[in-house]
Amino acid sequence: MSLDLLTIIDTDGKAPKGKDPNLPAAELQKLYRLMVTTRLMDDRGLALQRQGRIGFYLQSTGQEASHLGTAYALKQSDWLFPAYRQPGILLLRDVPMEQIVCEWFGNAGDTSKGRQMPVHYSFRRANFVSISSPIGTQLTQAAGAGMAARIRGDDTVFMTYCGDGGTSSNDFHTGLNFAGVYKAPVVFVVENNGWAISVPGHKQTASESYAIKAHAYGMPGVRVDGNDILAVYAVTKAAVDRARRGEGPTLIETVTYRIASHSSSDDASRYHDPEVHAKWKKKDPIQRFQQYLKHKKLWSEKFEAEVVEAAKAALQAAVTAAEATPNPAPETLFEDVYMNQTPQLKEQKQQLLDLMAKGAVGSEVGHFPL
Amino acid sequence: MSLDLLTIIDTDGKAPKGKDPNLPAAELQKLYRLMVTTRLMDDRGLALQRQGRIGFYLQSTGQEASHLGTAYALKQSDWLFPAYRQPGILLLRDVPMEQIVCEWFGNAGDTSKGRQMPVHYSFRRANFVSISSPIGTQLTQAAGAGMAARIRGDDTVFMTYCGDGGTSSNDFHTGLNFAGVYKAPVVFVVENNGWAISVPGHKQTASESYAIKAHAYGMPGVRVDGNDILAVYAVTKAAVDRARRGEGPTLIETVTYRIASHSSSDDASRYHDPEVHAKWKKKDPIQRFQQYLKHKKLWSEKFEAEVVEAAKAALQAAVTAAEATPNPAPETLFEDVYMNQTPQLKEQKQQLLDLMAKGAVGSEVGHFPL
Amino acid sequence: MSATDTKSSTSKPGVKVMTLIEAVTDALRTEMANDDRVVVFGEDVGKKGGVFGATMGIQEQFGETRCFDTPLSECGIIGAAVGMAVYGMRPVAEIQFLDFIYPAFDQIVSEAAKMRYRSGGEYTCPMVIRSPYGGGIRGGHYHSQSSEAYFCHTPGLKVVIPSTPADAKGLLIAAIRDEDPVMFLEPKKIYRHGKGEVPLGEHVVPIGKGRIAREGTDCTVVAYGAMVSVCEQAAELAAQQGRSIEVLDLRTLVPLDEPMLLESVRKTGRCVVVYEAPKTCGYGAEIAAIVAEKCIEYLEGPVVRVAGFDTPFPYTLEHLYMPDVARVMAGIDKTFHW
Amino acid sequence: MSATDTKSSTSKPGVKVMTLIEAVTDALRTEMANDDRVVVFGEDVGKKGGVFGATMGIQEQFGETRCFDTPLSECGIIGAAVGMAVYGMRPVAEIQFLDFIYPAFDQIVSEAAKMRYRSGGEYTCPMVIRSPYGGGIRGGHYHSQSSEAYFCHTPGLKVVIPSTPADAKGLLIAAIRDEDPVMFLEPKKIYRHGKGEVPLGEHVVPIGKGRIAREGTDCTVVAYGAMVSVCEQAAELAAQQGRSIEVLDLRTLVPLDEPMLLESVRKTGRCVVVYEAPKTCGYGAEIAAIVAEKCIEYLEGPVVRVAGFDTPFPYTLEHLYMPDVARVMAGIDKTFHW
Ligand SMILES: Cc1ncc(C[n+]2csc(CCOP(=O)(O)OP(=O)(O)O)c2C)c(N)n1
Ligand SMILES: Cc1ncc(C[n+]2csc(CCOP(=O)(O)OP(=O)(O)O)c2C)c(N)n1
Ligand SMILES: [Mg+2]
Ligand SMILES: [Mg+2]
Repeated sequence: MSLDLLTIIDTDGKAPKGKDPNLPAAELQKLYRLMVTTRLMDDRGLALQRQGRIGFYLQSTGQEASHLGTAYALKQSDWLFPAYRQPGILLLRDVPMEQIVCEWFGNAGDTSKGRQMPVHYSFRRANFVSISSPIGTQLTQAAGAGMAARIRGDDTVFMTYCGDGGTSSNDFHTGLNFAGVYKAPVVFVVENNGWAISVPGHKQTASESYAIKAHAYGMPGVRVDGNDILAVYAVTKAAVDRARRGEGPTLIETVTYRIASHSSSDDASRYHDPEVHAKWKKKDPIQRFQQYLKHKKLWSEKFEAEVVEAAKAALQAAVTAAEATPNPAPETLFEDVYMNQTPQLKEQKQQLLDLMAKGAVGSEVGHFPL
Repeated sequence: MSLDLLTIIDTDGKAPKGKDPNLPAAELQKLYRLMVTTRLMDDRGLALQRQGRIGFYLQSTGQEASHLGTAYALKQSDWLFPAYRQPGILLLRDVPMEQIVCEWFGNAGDTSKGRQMPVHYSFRRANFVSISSPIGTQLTQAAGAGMAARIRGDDTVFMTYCGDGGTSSNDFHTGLNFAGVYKAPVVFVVENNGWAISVPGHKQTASESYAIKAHAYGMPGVRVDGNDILAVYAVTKAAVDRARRGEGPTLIETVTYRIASHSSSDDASRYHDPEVHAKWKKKDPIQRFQQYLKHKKLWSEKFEAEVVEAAKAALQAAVTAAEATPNPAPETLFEDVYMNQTPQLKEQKQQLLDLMAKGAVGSEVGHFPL
Repeated sequence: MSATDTKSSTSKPGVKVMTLIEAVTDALRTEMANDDRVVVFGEDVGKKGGVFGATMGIQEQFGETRCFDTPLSECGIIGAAVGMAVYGMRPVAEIQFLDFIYPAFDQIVSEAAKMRYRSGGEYTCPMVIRSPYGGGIRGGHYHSQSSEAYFCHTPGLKVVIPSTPADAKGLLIAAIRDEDPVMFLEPKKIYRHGKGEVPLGEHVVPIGKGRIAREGTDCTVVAYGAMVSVCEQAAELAAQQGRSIEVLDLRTLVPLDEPMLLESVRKTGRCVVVYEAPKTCGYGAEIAAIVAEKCIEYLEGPVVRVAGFDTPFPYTLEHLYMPDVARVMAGIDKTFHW
Repeated sequence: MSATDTKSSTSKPGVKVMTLIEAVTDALRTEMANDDRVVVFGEDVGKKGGVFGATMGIQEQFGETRCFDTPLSECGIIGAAVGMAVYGMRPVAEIQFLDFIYPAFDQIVSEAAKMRYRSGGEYTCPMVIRSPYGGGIRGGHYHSQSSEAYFCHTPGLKVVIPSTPADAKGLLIAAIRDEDPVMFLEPKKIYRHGKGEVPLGEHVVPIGKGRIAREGTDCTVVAYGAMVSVCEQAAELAAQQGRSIEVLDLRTLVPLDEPMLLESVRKTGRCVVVYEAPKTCGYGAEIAAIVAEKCIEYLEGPVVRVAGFDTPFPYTLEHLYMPDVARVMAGIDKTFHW
């Protein structure tokens, strides 16, 4: 098991023969489009939050290669147990922009019916399992789903994500241990972006890397340059194939950096080191990949303009549509607790509706976080 | 970091020069006495359970070298956060046999006032922290105590134990991670006895060893022959010194075997492999150490007889005294929930006492486990 | 798999007399044969057949892929079950003792209970968590607790507790067929206390319906699990003193069979609720609160709780900690003289 | 350390007007200066000063050994706190949101709560777990929950919830000086809602004593945390309609100030209890049960609960989920017309 950092695209955008996965031109451009669209989607999300039009937002800025490169190695039929910082995967899996934006507004168009804060997506049609806030829980669930697929003889592969902070969770230990014992077809991706909100990596663990934690579970661990989408894709493809062959799980550490603040509630300037920050800004994964495309003659000003145009248009249309969509109806509060509403829930629903019929109901609500 | 199995005493009882820690004769004989007394104490405990005189018992048979060799490397002022299979440590720390046996009976002489099942000892006088049944919780507590000692500048070292099954617990991950990050003066001992009740090691984890899990926390991991008390002592002494020097925690895996059933409630014949079992019976740690003492002319039939005699006499006296000791008084039920009894507890106590004064109170109780 | 959709009720292809724990095993066998999505796992459930023997013989019958041992991690047992359920299986996870479920508490309350709601119904968790609970076997501090209230206070979970062999089978089968996560808590004290007739094969007792264990007119005593028989004994004794006690066996704590409760209390005008758990914020508080909110005008006396004390569970003095006939009698008496 | 033994009550070396969260910070500063066994730690409590700012400036003032960030593990935060407390420190652990406390549930209920009892008093856990809880900040599903009932049902824990800046400081200092583990739950909705006078320096509000927030004669409304001000508003409105409402602010849920509760209900003859948590098995059920057991003869109407619904916490419709003035008014009304 090698723990050196795997890289393919060098700083001036060249990929050495032999190492270059040689993806078809159309695929390369598609990946570039996804990265740019993801970046613009994050910009728009934060802007909407700043304008007070949505309550919260969390960006993946700087980590587009990390999550798109990994998810791109899957088949559409494979499943994702994501964390909250992989929005590009929704675009990769053709989720309509309007549905994504409706989730930000938590309106009637939100597949989750406005029950979670923004960016906690659930898209069954995309085999994208509902995101929860508690850190790490998805890791053990992915192991369990992988165990189930093995029991059934399905050839589904499961990919699950967490951050460097997530490696300290109970479920990191449990999920990887179970996956190892049952040889579950799971790829565990640790997006090491240097921070868990304000806590830096060296306060998260004393281990020399996150990938090395794979040792503890008898599975291979790989460290890859998380800002090099081709390297990320290459190592993940190998892990996915291995899982599909029934050889068990892999832990991949994508070494990247959180360029933005943790979320719209955070101000990283309180704790970020400006120098480190500047260094990483230079390593922007989109710029890096753009260089590579230039060498391949697959990038032009015109192409760039078209990509940005299309993305902005899609976002604008989605925001317009989302803002025209009403909130979920009050009675939806009582749906989906159980498949069938209990008598108790029916009674509580009736009490609320009766009271609303009588007049003003509703407590005033502050902002997140106060 | 070496992961080969460290051994000192070879199968015919010889310890190669240079490797032999050369403990003083009196110390060697003391260790032997402790091992034999621990074995006899376990035999007596199980016998009392079989006779229905106590409700439960759990033996450490075959693991005497593992827990005595590790704890012997500590100073009396160092603290223990034990699991439930290290009874010899109580003898090493001069806990009176009568207090140990009173705990089995859960009577008024039990330091825990009859609140826990047998073998869940608490002896503050011996810096032996209260044992709880939930697997693993002591590991994180030991890390916390170590952090506290560092904050205060104390030179206390903390030793904590779990079994191979315990390495799958949330607290194994958390305790080792915290100890690593804060360089806590803790020695983590995994007694790998091959089984977690009926679950064998290969179903517990896919990692090549338990010691290797130390990698995940940036601390050294060592594998030692758990049936060789000198080897166990030697590696532990190094780890304890390292911790006291402020260089941080160590994970020690003692490779041993659970010769008896898990507890008085279990019947290992349902799942043990007779051949493996026989192989390990030959590796008995007491026999092994006895051979070594013979070579050093420190063992004789007479010495053996005296040791066994003394142990049996002490046990007999303790059992007699314990059986003459009454149960805790009913009102003790309501003590130690908080430092000061709440009005609610006082009211509940009064209700019980009033009812008892009126006549028969008390539900019949079955056996563990039914 | 059609088998799991049929919401059939009891059909009698003969009955067999068995203990409560044998009925649990029978239910597992029945549903595993019925539905190949059902898998059973936990610590020591394989070769050993569970520390109480509830899965005895299951691995031999259905093989290691349908019934298997896990590493020592409740977090893993439940977390994996959630993933399996989301993927389409019907996991039945065993937690060796309810006292040891806490490492999995996050996966239960944050994940299993909320999956359907938080995903707008896109993902669901049809799974059963089986666990022996309660006192009465000299298990002391950590092998005796009754923490059902934690789960009853968690929307998204159903909580079921049988008190007879027939109900154990019928309710467990219903739980496995349920589309939502069910906590199936087994009163270990009565695992082998007496036997009862249990229908062979298909037998479903619907979740959400209680049972009148004994009819009476003067006072309603509400119980579940091992406390039901204690209350029945008390009722017998009270009868000799000329008091007619109605004993309710809730069977399902969430969702509660409220009509049964209200009808009984409105009839008797008195209510005692009996539970093993610590008194404060125990499930009995909910029963008392419902009665105080919905039939205050029928009450002829205080709503009395007979429960475990507000202390951790003891070992030696367990027989004093557990509510017994004498304490239930005293509770009943209090509803008459106060 | 004598400072920690003195059970002194309020002494007034001047007061300062501050918010509830500023009072929390002031309490931490005061006790850290008072007692060097007090250490403060948790996720992001150091340089960032906590996600809400409760520990702002503490690390600068007391250094990294007294106030430090931890890895992302609640299990570790609480487990380490237990070890520290057992060893003789006074840890004050912050859990970033109460919704995220479950990975530590085992260390809280199996260890911290039971250490004193199971060791016969040999080892104790004087520690405080601080955590923002409750709705009202658009935190949705996982940043809004009120799970106080889980802890109230766990013998060995004390549960404290302030509703004013002065109480936040005085109760937190009392909690840090307490010899047992205290859950100190901070109603995040009112962290910055209005300010109040807070005594500077030494200020202790005893655990176990409630507060009559508003005197009244016709109906008792029981609340705590952010619901107190909602109930006060309702009481004001009711007054205009000619009803005199007494509002009780419990301040301590365990151990409850039962005399205050009983005296008030015996005076008014009516009782409404208001809480944000899901209704079933919430802390309000305990209040209702106590009233139904101990002052049934004084009741002139049903004991009414106004609570969160039995659903997980929503995001968009939060304003309908949280009990508000209209629902409290309806609850009060129910105790008069039923
Ligand atoms: C169990 C739990 N504890 C705390 C939090 C609050 N929290 C949200 S994100 C976060 C940091 C996560 O860091 P990391 O895992 O590195 O992911 P990143 O945000 O860097 O992508 C924390 C502490 C949470 N969501 N869940
Ligand atoms: C959290 C938890 N789950 C389950 C149990 C039941 N249990 C008691 S001992 C044991 C096996 C422990 O095996 P190991 O850690 O290897 O220690 P050993 O008994 O072999 O010394 C189990 C499953 C428990 N005590 N705690
Ligand atoms: Mg991170
Ligand atoms: Mg073992």
